[in-house]
Parts: sequence; C-alpha cells; structure tokens
Amino acid sequence: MPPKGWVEINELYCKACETCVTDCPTQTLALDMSRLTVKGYHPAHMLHPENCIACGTCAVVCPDAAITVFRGVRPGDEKGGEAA
Amino acid sequence: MPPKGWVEINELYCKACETCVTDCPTQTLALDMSRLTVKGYHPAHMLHPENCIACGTCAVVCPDAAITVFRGVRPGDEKGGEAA
Amino acid sequence: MALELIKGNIAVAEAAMRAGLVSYFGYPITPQTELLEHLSARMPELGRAFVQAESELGAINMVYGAACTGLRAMTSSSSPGISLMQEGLSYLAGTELPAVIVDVVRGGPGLGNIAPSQADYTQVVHGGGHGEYHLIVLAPASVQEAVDLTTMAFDIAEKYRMVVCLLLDGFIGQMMEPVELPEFKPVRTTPPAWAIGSPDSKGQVVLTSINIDPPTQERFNVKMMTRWQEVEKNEVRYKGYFLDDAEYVVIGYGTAGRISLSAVRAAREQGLKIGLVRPISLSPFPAKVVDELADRVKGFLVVEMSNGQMLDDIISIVARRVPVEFYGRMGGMVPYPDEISNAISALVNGKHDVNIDARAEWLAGLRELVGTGE
Amino acid sequence: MALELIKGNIAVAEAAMRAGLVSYFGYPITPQTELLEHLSARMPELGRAFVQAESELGAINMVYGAACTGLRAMTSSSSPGISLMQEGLSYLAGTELPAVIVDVVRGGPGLGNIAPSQADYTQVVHGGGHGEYHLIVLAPASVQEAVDLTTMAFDIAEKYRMVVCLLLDGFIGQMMEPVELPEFKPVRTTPPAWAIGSPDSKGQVVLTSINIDPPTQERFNVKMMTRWQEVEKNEVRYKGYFLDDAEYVVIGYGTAGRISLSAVRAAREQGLKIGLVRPISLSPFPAKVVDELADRVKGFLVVEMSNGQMLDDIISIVARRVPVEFYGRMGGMVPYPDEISNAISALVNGKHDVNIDARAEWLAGLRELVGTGE
Amino acid sequence: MTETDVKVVYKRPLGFTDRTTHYCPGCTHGVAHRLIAEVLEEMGELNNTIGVAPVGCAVFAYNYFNFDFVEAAHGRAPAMATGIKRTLPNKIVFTYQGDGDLASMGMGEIVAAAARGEHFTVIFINNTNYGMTGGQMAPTTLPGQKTSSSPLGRDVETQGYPIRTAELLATLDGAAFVARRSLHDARSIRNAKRAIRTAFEAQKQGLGFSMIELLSICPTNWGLKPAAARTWLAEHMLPYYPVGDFKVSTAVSEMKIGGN
Amino acid sequence: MTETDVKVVYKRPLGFTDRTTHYCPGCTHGVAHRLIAEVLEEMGELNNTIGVAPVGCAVFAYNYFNFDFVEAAHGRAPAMATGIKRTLPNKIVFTYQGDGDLASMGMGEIVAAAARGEHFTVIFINNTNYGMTGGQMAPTTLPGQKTSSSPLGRDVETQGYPIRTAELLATLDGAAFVARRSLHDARSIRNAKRAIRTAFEAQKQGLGFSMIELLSICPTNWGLKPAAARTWLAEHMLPYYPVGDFKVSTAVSEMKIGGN
Amino acid sequence: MQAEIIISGFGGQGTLYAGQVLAYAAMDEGKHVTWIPSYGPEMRGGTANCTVVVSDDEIGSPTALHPTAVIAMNLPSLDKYEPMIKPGGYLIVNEDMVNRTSTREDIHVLMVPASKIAMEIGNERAANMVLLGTLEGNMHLLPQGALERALEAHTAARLKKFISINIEALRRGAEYQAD
Amino acid sequence: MQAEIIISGFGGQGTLYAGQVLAYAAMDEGKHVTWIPSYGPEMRGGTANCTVVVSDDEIGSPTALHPTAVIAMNLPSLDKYEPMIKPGGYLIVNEDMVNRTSTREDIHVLMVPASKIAMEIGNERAANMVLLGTLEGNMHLLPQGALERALEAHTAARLKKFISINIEALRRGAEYQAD
Ligand SMILES: Cc1ncc(C[n+]2csc(CCOP(=O)(O)OP(=O)(O)O)c2C)c(N)n1
Ligand SMILES: Cc1ncc(C[n+]2csc(CCOP(=O)(O)OP(=O)(O)O)c2C)c(N)n1
Ligand code: SF4
Ligand code: SF4
Ligand code: SF4
Ligand code: SF4
Repeated sequence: MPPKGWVEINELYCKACETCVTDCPTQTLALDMSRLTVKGYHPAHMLHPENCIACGTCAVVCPDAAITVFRGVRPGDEKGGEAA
Repeated sequence: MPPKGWVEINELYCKACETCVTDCPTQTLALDMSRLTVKGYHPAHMLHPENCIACGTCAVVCPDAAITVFRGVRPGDEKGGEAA
Repeated sequence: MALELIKGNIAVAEAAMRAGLVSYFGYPITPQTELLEHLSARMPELGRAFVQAESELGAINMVYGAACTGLRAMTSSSSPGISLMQEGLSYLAGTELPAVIVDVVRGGPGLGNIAPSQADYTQVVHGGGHGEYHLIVLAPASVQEAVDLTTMAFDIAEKYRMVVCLLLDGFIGQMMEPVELPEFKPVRTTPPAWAIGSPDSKGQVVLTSINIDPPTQERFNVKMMTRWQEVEKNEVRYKGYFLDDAEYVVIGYGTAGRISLSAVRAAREQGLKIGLVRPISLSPFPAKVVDELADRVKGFLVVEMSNGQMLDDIISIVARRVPVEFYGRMGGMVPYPDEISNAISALVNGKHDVNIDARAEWLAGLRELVGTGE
Repeated sequence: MALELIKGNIAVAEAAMRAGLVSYFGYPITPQTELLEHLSARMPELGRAFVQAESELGAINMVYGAACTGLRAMTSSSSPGISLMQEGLSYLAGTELPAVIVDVVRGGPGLGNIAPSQADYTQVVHGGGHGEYHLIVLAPASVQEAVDLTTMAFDIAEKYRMVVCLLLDGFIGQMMEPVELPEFKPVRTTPPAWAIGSPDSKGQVVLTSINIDPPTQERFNVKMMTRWQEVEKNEVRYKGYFLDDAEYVVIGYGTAGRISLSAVRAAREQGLKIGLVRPISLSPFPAKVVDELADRVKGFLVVEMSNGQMLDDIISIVARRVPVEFYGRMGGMVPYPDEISNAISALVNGKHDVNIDARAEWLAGLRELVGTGE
Repeated sequence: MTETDVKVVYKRPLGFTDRTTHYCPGCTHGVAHRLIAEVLEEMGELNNTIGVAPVGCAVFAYNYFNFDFVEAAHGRAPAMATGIKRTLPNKIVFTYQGDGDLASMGMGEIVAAAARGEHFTVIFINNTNYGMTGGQMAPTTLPGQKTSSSPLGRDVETQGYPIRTAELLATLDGAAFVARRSLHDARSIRNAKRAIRTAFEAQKQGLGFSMIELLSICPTNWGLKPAAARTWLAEHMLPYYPVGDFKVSTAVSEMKIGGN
Repeated sequence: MTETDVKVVYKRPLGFTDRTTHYCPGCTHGVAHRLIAEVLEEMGELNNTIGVAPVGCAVFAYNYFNFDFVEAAHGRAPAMATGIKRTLPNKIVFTYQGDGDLASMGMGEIVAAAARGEHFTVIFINNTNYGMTGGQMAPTTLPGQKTSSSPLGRDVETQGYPIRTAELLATLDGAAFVARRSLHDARSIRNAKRAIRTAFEAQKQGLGFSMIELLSICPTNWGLKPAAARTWLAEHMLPYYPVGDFKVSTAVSEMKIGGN
Repeated sequence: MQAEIIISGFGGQGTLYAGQVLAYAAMDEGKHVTWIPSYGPEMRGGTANCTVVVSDDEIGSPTALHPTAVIAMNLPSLDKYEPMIKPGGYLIVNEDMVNRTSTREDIHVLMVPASKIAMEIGNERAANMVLLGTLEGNMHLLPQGALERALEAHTAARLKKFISINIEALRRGAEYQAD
Repeated sequence: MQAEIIISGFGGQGTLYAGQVLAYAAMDEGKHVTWIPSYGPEMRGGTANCTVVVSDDEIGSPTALHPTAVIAMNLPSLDKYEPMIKPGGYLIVNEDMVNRTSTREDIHVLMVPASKIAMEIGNERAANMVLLGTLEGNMHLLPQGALERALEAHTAARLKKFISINIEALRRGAEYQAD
C-alpha cells in the first residue's frame, strides 16, 4: 500500500533543528547528513517516506514553516516506495 | 459620678473636620462656633464633658493628631461638670 | 471673529482640536493639567480619541503609535514629564513621524516647583534624548500666539514628518487673554500612503527606528540632517521690535520676551535706542537676524527664565563681535520689567568687553541678590 | 603591577569595585551588558549589593535611593537607557547627590543599532533632563584610562556631591587592552553626616529636590551653579599631543580622539605641523586650551562619531578667529585614520574661511559619500 | 487605679514633628501618617527608620515625621526604597504612595519590587483620584465616578476599569504580606493599624515585601464634607475594594509580634 | 476522495514573507509567528492587521509577516498599540512581546492597557530569559536557573521570584481573555493556536483586552539542543507556569467563533 | 494707559472671578488685557489672587512688582500687597475682613465695608463685586457701564440670576470715592 | 612598528580566542596591543571576527580599513577581507574551508590546510592555532616563542590539557612560509 501522503521541506527555511524529526510519530524524517543548505545546515528530509501518514505533526512543530504536508499519493509515486 | 476621663484638643492642629464630633459614641464633642483658631477654623471642644468615657475613639479617628485623651479625673475637676 | 477670554492651556487644547487633532494622550501635571482636563471632556464629545495614559512614558509611546497612522496626534506635559519622554522623542524622530508635544515648563531641576520657567530649552532644543535628531520648537509669548502656533505646529509636523514641540511656561499656560480661535478644520481620518493602515500604501508598511547596519543608519541620519537644512531654510520665525535704529538689542522668548518688551518700551521712552528680538522658533533658531545685528549693534542682552540656555547659542552666533550680557532668573522666578531695565542700563553704561563671561557676571550679581541659602 | 588583558566593560566594573562600590543597579543593554554581568557575579561574592533592575528607570531611581545614603552607587547603560534616566538624573542633581553612571554609547536615534557612537554628547554634557543642572562627564579613550577615570569618578562625585558620567562608546566597552587594575580600596559602609541613616547626622535628614517656593529653588540653583564654577576651575582634564609647534589642531575625544591620534601621527610623519587636543573631561570642557590655541593656530578640525555635538562648543569657543572644520561619522560608523587624514589635508589646503558653516560642508561631503538612501 | 490616677489613653505620637499638616480638613492622609508613627514608636524603630515620600499630596510627609526621609520621583518610590534598603539592610524602610503614584505611574516599580521580595513596606493610599493635581481620574477611580478628567463619570468602555492593587500584588511570590484596610471609621482604623504593624514586623524579621492598601477619602476633590466622604467610602469603595489579607506568607502567618 | 486526489494538509501561511528568520534553530519564536499568521489567515484579517514588534529577539518580526508593522521601544508596545488602536479602531492590532520586554521593562504599560481593557491582543513569549542580549535573568527566570546575570542560579532571596504574568493580569477587570499555553509539542501548539484564535476573535468582536502567554524555548541561551530544551520546558516551566485560561470574561465565553 | 490690578483674598471670596469680570470688560472694550491667577499648592492653603493688566498696547509682563491698584479682601493680602503699590495707586480694602487701615500716604486708600454691603443687597458673596465697583468707580479704566455689560454678556446661563445683585454691588461699591 | 590583524571565520572556529592569544603574547612582550571583536546580532548569524593591533607606540584606531594581515577561516571571510589587505601584507587562509585561492599579487598569500593539520595532531579545533602559527612564523611580530609562552601563562587551569596540542599547532603552522 502506498503511504498516506508526503512532505516537502523547503531548504531555504530548514535550520536542521530536528524538531520535526523528533516529533514525527512514524519516524519518517531525519536530517540529511549528506547535504548542506546554503545556510550551512543539514536539512531534514524523508528518510522513510513509506511511513508518512500525512498527520501534519512535523509542520505543526516546525519553527521555520519549512514543511508542506500533502495527503494523497505523490504524482509519479503511485506504487509507493521512496521518491526520486 | 464624675466622667471617666477627658480630652484635650490642640488648636494648633485642629482643622474642624468634625470627624471626632461625628464619631464620638457619647456625643461629647462639638465644634466651638464661638472661636476661630489662628488657621481660621472653629476648633472642636468638649461640649458635654460629662459624657466622656475616655474611649479614645475621637483620637483614633482624628486625622491631625490633635487630641490627647486622658482616663481618670481631671485635676481640679473632681466633682465632674464642665471644665473652666 | 469674536474674541474670547481663555486660559493658555485651554486655548492650546481647543486650537489643537480645531486643527484636526484625532488622538490625544496625556498625564496630569501642573501647570499643564487644564489642557488634559479640557480634552477629557471635548475629545469624546467629538468622537475623537482621548486617553489619560498611565504615565508620560505611556503617553509618548501612545503618540508614537498614533503618529504611525499619519493622523494628528498630540501629548502635553511639563518638565519632569518631558524628561520621561526623551527616549520616546528619539524614537519618533528616528521613525520620521509627525506629532505635536506641548511642554508647559516649570521650575527645576528635580521635582522643583510648579512656577513658570524656561529651563527646558536645552532638553527640547538641543535634544535631551540619545542620537542625532532635531525637534522643531515653537515658543509663543501670548495666548493668541499659542493658538496660532498650535494650528501651525500640526501643519509643519506633517510637512517634514517631524515632532514639533510647543514650549510654553507656567505663565502662558495659566494666563487668560482675549483670543480669536480658528475655525474647525476638516479632520483627516484616513492614513496617508506612508503610514500604517493606509488604503493607499503599496504593500507592507513598516515603521521602525532600528537600523542594525550602521551604514543604513548613517544614510538615514544624513537624510534627516538634510531635511533639517530645509527646515532651517523655511521655518525660522521671530518678532523684531525697534530694530531699525537699535544700538543695543535684547533677546528673549516666550514670557521672558514679552516682559522684556515692557522694559524695552520703557527704555525707548527714556530715549535709549534699544531693540528686541523675540525668537518664536527656538529650533530652528533665528540665527541670521542675530548674526546680522551683531555686525551693527553695540551689544546684546539675553533674558531668560533659566541659567542661560539660549544664551549659549547667542554667544556662539555673536562670536565676540560685541558684548553679550545676560539676565536670568531661575527655579520658577519670573523677572519683572524693572529688573530687565536695570540690566539694559548696565549694558548701555557698561565697559563693553567682548571677552566678558556673561554668565559668571550675572551669577555673581544674582548671588548677591538672593544668596545661596548657605 | 601585573598587566591584564581586559575588556573595557569588565575593566570598568572591576575598577568600580576596587574603588569601593557598595551598590550597583543596572539593566541589560548592548554594548554595555558585560559590565552588568560581571558585577552580577562579583558583587554578591564580596557581599555587596547587586540588583538587576526592572528597567533603566528603576535602575536610576535605585541609584537615587542608594546615593541618599552617601555610599558609593553606580549604574550603567547605553543610549536609549540613558534617555530613560533623564528624569532621575535631574532629581539626583536637584538633591546634590554623588553617583556614577556609565554610558556606553551606541548608534541612534531611536532603537538604532549597537555599534559605537558619540551621539549622546548633548544629552549628558548639556543636560537631557529638565531644569538647570550639570553632570561631570569623563570620556576615556582606552581601557586603562577607563579604569583610571572610574576610580577618579567616585572621588569627584563625592567631593562635589554631583553625578559623574563615564562616557564610553561601544569600542571602549568591547575592546580588550592591557591594563593595570588598582588595589582594592577600603569600602565605606557608614553614611556621612549629610546622608540618611547616618549615625553622625544632627537630627532628621531630609533629602529632596522639591522647593515649592521659587526663591528657595532659585537660591539652590545659584548654589549649584556656584559649585559648578569650582568644578570648572578644578576638574578640567585633557591630553594635548604635539601642540607646541602646531599650526592646525585636531580635537576629538574617546575613540574618535585615539583614531585621530593615528591620523595626526601620520601627518607629522609627512611633516605637517598638526596637533591634537583630546578632551577627557567633556563637562567641564577644556575650553581654555582651545581658546588659547585659537589665538595662535591656523585652524581646527573637530572629529566626532556624531553629527558634531562637541563641534558646537568648539565653534562657540573659537568665535570665528580661525576656521573650524568638522569630520564626523554617524549612526554607529567609526572613522578610519585615513578619513581623518584626508580631512586634515582639506583643512591645511583649504581656503580658510572663518565664516564657513563647518557642519553644512561636512554634510554635503558625507551625503556624496554615503547617500541618503532615497 | 484610684480615682485620682490619670492615664494618658492617647497622645500625639513621638514620631511626629510639631508642624501642622497641609492636608485638607478630614483627609485621612493624616490618619495614615499617625498609624505609621504609632507603629514605629511601639516597635522602638523610630530612630532606625527611613521613609520615602511620593509625589502626590503626601509629598511633604517628611515635614510631619521626625526621622530621616527622602522624596522620590513620581511613582519611583519602590525603586528608591530598593536602593536604600539594599545599601542599608538594617534600616526599616517604607514608601508612602498614592494611587496615581503607585498604581499608574509606578506600577512597573511596585510589581518588580514585590516580585523581588524587597524587604521594605509600602503604605498605599487609595483615595480613587489624583489629589494633589486637582482630582483627576486614577487607576482606582470607580466606574461612573466623576473626576476632573472623567467629567461624565468614568466610562469603563473608554477609560477602563479600576485596578485592585492588593489582589494584583498578591499574585507575586515575593510578596510576604499584602492586605487592604480602610480608614473610614475607628474600628477600621484600629484594624488598619494592626495590619501596618504586621507589615513592619514582617520587614523587621526579614520575611519579604509587605504592602498595606488603605482606603482613604479625598473630601476636597470628591466635593464632599469629610463625614459624607467617609460614608461614600463605605458605600462605594468597600464593595469594590474589600478589606482583607490577600497574601500572608507562611512565615508571616507564623510570625510572633513582640511588645504590646 | 479517490486515490489520486491530493490535499494540502499544511502549507506555509499566506501572512508570511519568503524571508528566512534570524531565530536560532529550533527557537519557538518561529512557531508563535506561524500560529499568528495562520489565525489571521483563517479569520480573513491579514490585510486588516497591524503588528507591534518588541525590542528583543523578535525585533525583526516585521521581516517575516507581510502586513503592516511598527517597532516599539523596549517594553512600550502596549502603549504604542493603544495609540494605534484608538486611532484606527477598525484594525486588528496585536503586540508581540518577550518576557523582559513585557514583564520587566513594560510591566507598567501592560497592566495599564489590560486595566483599560484596550481592544488589542498581546502575544507574550515567556522563554525565561532575555534572549537578544545574551540570556540574562528575566522576571520569568525560574528559581535556581542559571543565566548570564544569575551565574550561580537565580537566588530568590536576593533576585526575587518569577512573575506569573497571566495570573497577574487576570486580576484586572479590563482583561477579557488571558490564557497560558506552551509551544513544546504538537498538542500544545494546537492548543496554543486555539487560544490565539479566541484572543483575536475577542478583539474583533470588541470584547476587550486579550493576552496569550506562550511558554517557549531559548535553546541558545539555555545551552541546550532544541529537543532537550523542549523537555526542560515541560519538566521545569510547566509546573511553575501551568497552562490554562486565567480570565475568560462572560462575553468571551459566550463568543461564537466564525469560519472553519 | 496701562494699569496692573491685583485682587487677593481667601479662596472662595471670588477674587479670581472679580478679576475675570474686569478682564472680560476690558476685552469687550477693545483693550489689551491679561488675567493670571496665582496657582500652586497654596490653592489648598487658602489664599487666592489674580493679576489683571489692562492696557491700550500689547502687554509685556502679566504680573507687576508695583501694581497700580490692589483689592485686598483679607488681612494677609493687605499685609502682603500694601507696600508694593505704585505711588499714586489705589488700595481698596474689604474693611470687614481686616483689623487695620493703611498707613501709606502716597496712595489712595479706600476702606469699604464690602461684606456688609453685600449682605445688605442680599448675597454676602457679592463683596468682590462691591470692591470691583469701587476700583472702577475711582480709576475709570474703562468706559462707563463696561463692567455691567461684561456681566450681562459673559455670565453663564445657570448663573444669570445673580447678575442683578452683582450689578447692584458694582454700583454700591462705586459710591465709595477717594478723597 | 604597527600591525593590524583581522582573524575571521564562523562562530565556534576560535577566531576570537586566536586573537586573544596573540594579544596576550604582545602584552607580555611589552607591546601596545588592542583586541576588539565584532559584536552584535551577527553573533547569532554565525560569523565572528576580531581585530588585533600590535604596536610599539600608543595605538590609535583599534580597527583598520587596510589591515596588515588577515586570517580567513571560511569563504565569506576570504571574500570580505581579501580586497582590504594593505599591499605587502599577509593573507592566511584555511585552505580546507574555501574553494578558491587569492588572485592578489601585491600581498603574501598562504593557503594552509589548517583543519587537516589540526586533525592530524589530534584536535580539529586547533586549526585557529595552526593559522596563528603561520601568521607569526611569517610576520615575526613578536620575539621567538612569545605565543607559546602566552599559551602557558594565560590558559585557564581547566584547559591546561590543550596547551601542548596548541603549541604543536603553532609550530606546524609556522612551517608554512611565504615564498
Ligand atoms: C513625572 C511626573 N508626572 C506628573 C507629575 C504631577 N503629579 C504630581 S502629584 C500627582 C498625582 C498624585 O496622585 P496620587 O498618587 O493619587 O496621590 P494623592 O495626591 O491623591 O495623595 C501627579 C500626577 C509629576 N510631579 N511628575
Ligand atoms: C531602553 C532599553 N533598554 C534595554 C535594551 C536592550 N534590550 C534589547 S532586547 C532586550 C531583552 C529582550 O528580552 P525579552 O523581552 O525576554 O525577549 P527575547 O529576546 O527573549 O525574545 C533588552 C534588554 C533596549 N533596547 N532598550
Ligand atoms: S522542524 Fe523545520 S527547521 Fe527544524 S529540522 Fe524540521 S524542517 Fe527543519
Ligand atoms: S477630628 Fe481632629 S482635626 Fe477633626 S475636628 Fe476633631 S480634633 Fe479637629
Ligand atoms: S486633596 Fe484630597 S488627598 Fe489631598 S490633602 Fe486634600 S483631601 Fe487629602
Ligand atoms: S536567542 Fe533564544 S529567543 Fe532568541 S532567537 Fe535564539 S533561541 Fe530564540
């Protein structure tokens, strides 16, 4: 079954505070230690997109309004699994 | 029976506010309309000294600490009645 | 054009309303309180905003907020209250906002007393708050002039987006004189484009005095100083009396100015060629007329109800070309014309030393007259 | 006599403790906060009073209370905070109380920024509060001088029963330099006879600034002005550099003074006969040295980190005998030596007009350099 | 006691000078002064006390007390008292403040001092207006009450509601003893005195901040004779400003009051 | 809803500009900002609102909201908001203030505004210290808490006790809605948003003064990572500063909240 | 012409009002005029005075060290202002409120039983108008009838009923003439 | 002799401390010296720099528009300060933190792999000392060993354990010499 939704994290705003990571009830998120934003942060990303239930918790706690939360199936992702 | 006590009103301080007059439980006091203090007030005095029970109420309410209250018999006044 | 007999404080209040005052915020303090009391009745009557603030700090910051709407706002106080407004005044200046404040000066320093004084000159004219800024300061010498300057104050404040201070003293505030009040002007209730809440602004309006980047702050200060040069060009006001043939000139403003006029008249009656300059705008100061006179008169007498705060400005302008002498009373004392007449005689008959320390000479005399209480 | 490398703010705090500070009251504000933070640790350690006040208003009025005991009291702040203290300062002066206040000046007006500035000159030197009064104002140009003046400030404050203001700027406050701290002085803990709570007073001590009767207030003011003449006689301090053969003299205090020194040295290396006067006491002002120099030099250059507040005083003293030119930066900008060198060249090679409007000339130049942001 | 023994039941307190006050006839500022002087006399602290006078009708209080006094800037008495008490911690220090002074101009200072638990005592005169400046509205002016700056009566919609200062300060942990009393009759005055005693004792014993709010009359600006003013107080002020103890810290409640 | 329907559950609010904030990573100032923007968006008041920024870390708040804003002097935001709201009564006006700003410097102004029942809303960030100036003690600093001006931990004997601002303001009749919420987890944040909505609705309906105190973290000055800071808040601040509604006027309790 | 008049007495005796009537009259007659009260804490203490300056020209000082005339309604006022009056000036005293007369020979002194007269005409509070009448009756600062016209023109509606008594008081006062 | 040195980088890289070590050393050697940090809200933003002026004479300006030397510990610092250096001056760059070198020909440029060296000697935070070593090793502002002595003399007790690594870092840095 495909996940219930997905999130997009705007790296312009993300400051790697990890709040979303900690508070995500399904352990979907993590900091992406492989990349740095222009501000020098390792941005949050969906480490386990398959877990996402689109509950919006991450967005509610994000202090930088960096997260957009979508419910439904990500276009081009009908079969579930990690996005490109 | 002589009164239980008496009061002395210092006319330097008395401003004729009548608080003592109003509050005296035995109607002992009144303003002396026949006289003016240096400040231009009709000072309070004992109109009915025979009533005085030395309860101190007048002194407690006087805003100008003008009143001294004595318990006992005023010297030279052993027989009661109005003082000179 | 009926004349009315009105107290200065109330006349200013009424004139402000007629000039279209939208919001008033003040705090009681003698000798200014009638102004606030009058407006406490009148502003609500006309559906305008009146708030008795929690303090002068509150009042000036309410004015700060109201001024951000670009609508006409005012406060009034007296010396200690004006001291409490210094931070706010610096903020208003740093945000380019128009507003009118009235200072009915009393004797100081400290709690002092409530008698008339002019010892707030420095704090309002040269700036008692931090940073580089100017207030426009207008000093009426009669109730009618107070009315006229009040009307004007709002216009000038808006023209330059600056704070205008009406500097009265206890006498002008408490005195009744016949005055003609102006008609009611239409009241502007819609913020202009630069202001918050304006229907005409393009996008977000932010009004702030913070410029965390020093170059930005410096550019702002340069802009404000450049604007000040405009003010200096356009807004100098004074009244000259008997200047054409004057050999000596008295300079005094407000109550000291009008009392000086009595003395100058008396001197003229005695045949002395004395003139009078009565500055009306203390900031910008009528420096040019004093400068020009310094080239042709034999001396100046400065009269103030203070220790000589305007005196310093006159000394600077005259630059030792001719002697500048001083007569002042302090701490709520008001000079009588006779005292000024004596000072005029002393000037005319004195030794005309341009290097004289006017303040020290005066202080020695006053010390003799009144003592030091020691 | 070990040298230590200490930040100006902390050096002043430590020097005040060693001078016998009994009570400190302050409120955080950049760039002064380290001073407060240092004392928050150190004062309780030594059993002395430290209170982080609710505001600068609270702080100055706590100082007002503490100063009534005649024991050593201090506060510190920066520009907006000093504006909030103006009423309190007038009260302290009106009650003849000794106290020390430190103003680490930042860029303004308004909230401005936290970079170094000298734009509080007028408010502390000429009096930003109401009524006639003076503060003694001392302006160090190095951390060591800040330490030395702090020690002295307490002594002078007591001697004249006046408020002494140490005027620093963000640079002096934030800079580390090698300093030698003085020894700890014994701390006086018993109020002197004039003070409240004194075992030596005869009868009731009342300390107040109210004089409801104007003649009494006037006598008090005469007394204070007479005392001020003493201060002017005894407490003028400045440092002169290369004055003996100087043809032109630069005048600057504090950070602007020390930066000017670099420029003056550079000029000397080029063979130009430039001197420097660095006022240390801004109030009383070293007027006499400037006056004397005006009789023998060809011109002055005033350098300030403001729009020229001391400049007005220099213009008044020089009285058009020789040209006075000005170079200033505003809003938290600090001039580099090169800029001052250029201004020196301009003075030396300029047309030497004594009637020049120094500020207008400078402003035109600065406007060209930085613009007005419009 | 024999018939000829004479006992002084009441006399002018030792802490007073012999000056007459400038207060209006009947004004309870005088009562408040007297109670302070009596309490300090009973505690034996007259020579160890420093008073802080306000800006307001009591600005000249130091003329009537004979111990050391300072005069604060309007509203700043609590800050000034903080400066004094911190510098001379063994003195008894009190401020005497009106409602304009304390609850309007000086609200910041009083809250901060109470929160810090400063060891001084505040005597707070609530007379529902600014007496000295001619009876303007104060933060304590009752709804509908006419004053010279609420000429149609205080309109709560535009001029707000009265502040109950004792209740407000009682929310602060630093406050050890906060009470309200009235001065409109003898019984109330006796109660007020006891509260003032408790406040000063709390200070003496180092238990923290104490404030007594005293409901007072201002016959002059209320436009009432003193007797009518006292009735007005009882009828209008008491319901809005109930007397009572609003904060009594454990230490204060367990405190022993020495002497009489 | 079919499988391919996509719904945006959450997106950046319309009231925000596209600037990144200068707040430290994890700082809940950002959350508070977001909730305000969301509420104003939901109420359709984005174009009718004027914000008053404080002196404190939120001094640049106007960079992040896209409606009109002014910047107050330290502590004076309530006075400034009074001036604005009285002059433009149809606007929605709010102040955004820190605990140093509101509960120390500006205590006089906030109490007076609340007592007057000024029709604006206050968003009050309680992070137990002065963030912007480097973490000095605030009136809200907890007993024993170390700050840069209470280096040994706040000593209540000499440095006083924390002020519970919501409880204090709730004593004022002019206050229509006073509540405390926390921003340390999602549930609390959702609760906080509802309170903010109520506060703004109360303003819109002319019911008087409203204030929401928001318990916040300051990871930088607390020297804790954001997650640890949120835990510290829950463990230390919540017991001292309980969340709850401290004043709900009858009118507010009966108020209907329109829209979603 | 310029005259400076001080009117002084206890609070409640109507000194400020008397000065205002004079000032209104002067204004209505096209004169320059200033009226200034003493203000301050003495308000509460009991004395109240005002200074009225009437002039054909712009007025300089609204106060005077040496006034042209003084109306003294009580003893402290007599004591305070008597020595200050300009030689040739007028001192008008409510005889009923003082226990002495003036010793100055270089001024006109008028002792007027103003309180008694006021009682006679039905309102003891009109003593101020009696004395004002005496002042104007002697000094003729303004055209005939100016004070009366001012009373008619500037009395608030609810006080109109007092106008006739006040006019009567002015007239009775004017009967007292310096020798 | 007077030299103005700017040390600039991210907060946490130890730029202020490096400046202080230099300042202490200068002080101990009897030089005049000033150390001044950038202060302000940029603190929070991330960059931190300080200016150290070392001189034989009383120091005028504690800052310099055209410093004698710059230590740049990151790219923004390189970008900002490179153009300002006085001709003939020194630019010392932590090569590991930037992606370019300098194009200026009129100054001495030293690209030092400071982070790598610091790692090698056991503490990546000692990069600041490596660069300071390079500075002193080239400019010889102070007598031989002055920096090391300053470290010994002015390191707080609880940090003494880092002294030896820091000294090693200074030495390794000094090996890099301008051509
Ligand atoms: C800064 C400042 N603002 C205003 C005043 C004027 N002022 C003097 S007394 C007073 C009011 C006092 O009222 P309150 O505190 O209620 O005391 P009361 O006179 O009623 O006893 C005011 C506003 C002042 N002296 N200083
Ligand atoms: C009059 C004045 N005093 C002090 C300051 C310095 N100052 C700036 S922000 C601040 C503290 C802000 O702390 P808080 O209100 O708690 O907000 P936070 O930064 O924690 O969000 C202070 C004291 C100032 N700008 N103005
Ligand atoms: S909560 Fe927001 S800012 Fe923090 S890591 Fe997640 S997306 Fe980034
Ligand atoms: S209460 Fe006191 S002042 Fe009032 S009338 Fe009686 S004695 Fe006189
Ligand atoms: S004005 Fe009121 S408070 Fe003041 S003394 Fe008179 S009665 Fe008392
Ligand atoms: S200092 Fe504290 S309050 Fe300020 S932005 Fe950083 S975390 Fe937030």
